[in-house]
Amino acid sequence: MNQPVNRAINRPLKVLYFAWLRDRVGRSEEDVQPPGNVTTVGELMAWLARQSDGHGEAFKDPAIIRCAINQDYAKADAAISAGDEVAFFPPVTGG
Amino acid sequence: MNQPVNRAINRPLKVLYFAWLRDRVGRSEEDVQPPGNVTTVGELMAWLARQSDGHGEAFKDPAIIRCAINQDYAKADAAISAGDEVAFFPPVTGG
Amino acid sequence: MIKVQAEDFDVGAELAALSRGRAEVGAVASFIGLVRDVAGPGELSAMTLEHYPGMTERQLEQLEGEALDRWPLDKVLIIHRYGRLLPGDQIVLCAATSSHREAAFEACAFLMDWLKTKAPFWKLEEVDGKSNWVAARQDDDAAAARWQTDTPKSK
Amino acid sequence: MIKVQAEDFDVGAELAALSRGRAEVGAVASFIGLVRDVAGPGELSAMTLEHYPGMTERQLEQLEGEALDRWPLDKVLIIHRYGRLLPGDQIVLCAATSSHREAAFEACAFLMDWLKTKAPFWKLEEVDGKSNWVAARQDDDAAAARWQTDTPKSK
Repeated sequence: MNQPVNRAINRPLKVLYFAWLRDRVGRSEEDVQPPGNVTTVGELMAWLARQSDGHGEAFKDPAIIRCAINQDYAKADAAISAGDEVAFFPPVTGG
Repeated sequence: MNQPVNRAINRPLKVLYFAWLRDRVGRSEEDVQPPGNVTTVGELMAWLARQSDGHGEAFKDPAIIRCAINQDYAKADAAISAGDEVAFFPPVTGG
Repeated sequence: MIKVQAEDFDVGAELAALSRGRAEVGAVASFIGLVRDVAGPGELSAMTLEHYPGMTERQLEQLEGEALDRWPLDKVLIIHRYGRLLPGDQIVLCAATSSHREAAFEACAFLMDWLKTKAPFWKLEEVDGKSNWVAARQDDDAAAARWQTDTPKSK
Repeated sequence: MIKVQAEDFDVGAELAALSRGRAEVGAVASFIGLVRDVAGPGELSAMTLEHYPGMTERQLEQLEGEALDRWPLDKVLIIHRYGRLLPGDQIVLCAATSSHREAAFEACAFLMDWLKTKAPFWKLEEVDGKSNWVAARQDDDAAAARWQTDTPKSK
């Protein structure tokens, strides 16, 4: 990281979007720095929803969105840490 | 049939043996004419058991022997008719 | 489709043929039975499968019909070999195709359970130079019996 | 073994490799998932499978490990494709090998149920010139949930 980061205040995260979340946000990934009071997946979704109209559309029904932190499933109350890879996606439909 | 048969007295049958029943009887099939009082599969087994030592060995435990009349499973009380193909064999072990 | 044959079979080709051109088939469940080398203390050198020609086909066709009646299947395939086989050889292939994976799985298990208790085949094992007729497993009767009381879950 | 790939797979070769040289394997249960043409009123022209590289392999490896823990299996195989597929194309192959057919069947059904609810894949259907993300089925959640309470029958 070139820019100095106060970890108590801003948490650099890599956020990934899949399927219709990506379509609505308009990108497949982004680096974000939410404020220090954003400590859980649920709080991150609420914060992301305010970043653009597309984000708002993507996160308007957080209950149906699945999340993974560092490629393992995580619930809305899971804690996020600086440097985490946080992915949001709809319920899976493979197989 | 060249020989005249009194159906009330003798029933010409084709009998087939499989697996260890064939090994014990010593043949895979035979034409038999049991007397008229042999009317069921169970009675036929009892009659066959008296035809030779090998037959006796094959049919010494009738409860474990399976039977088919004209290629459909039949129980010990099933009726046999002149001309039937009656097969005896151990429980199956395919698959 | 029922095939009773001495020759080996090509699993990939058989399964591909089963779903070819069937637009609604999304699920192909199958089972392959192989000759195992687990005849106890000795080593299995070969196994001969005897069957009752005519009755075998008749029983397997009844079994196919029953599976098609009980589950929403597109097709059923049963191939069973007879004759002398070596360890690792293919004995049987059962398959069921459907638009529903539950139906395909259940039907395939049903085919194998019934085949094990109703199809007139007998295995003669050659172990340490001796030939022994394989005894039937009570487990197989129990496995087949469950289909007589259970209602299919996915009809 | 886990394979996540764009290329098609050869079912016969994959299943044969799974049991080759494994003397105690008598049972190979498998499932093939195909692209169905049942997208409702229109006709499905194609389906694109998106996935989450890295997480997919991680989830499928955990699933493989869990199946090996729960049943007396020799091997587990999961091949899942991604990318653009046409009706009739193969999507997924799951297989489990064992000396017991019940274990092979149950493990294979378990693999598919969990894969349907946990592996990060998403289907985009192209129907009548429009692209639609396929909605998850509640049936799949119910199918996966049964493995959380059931004790395997054949361990």
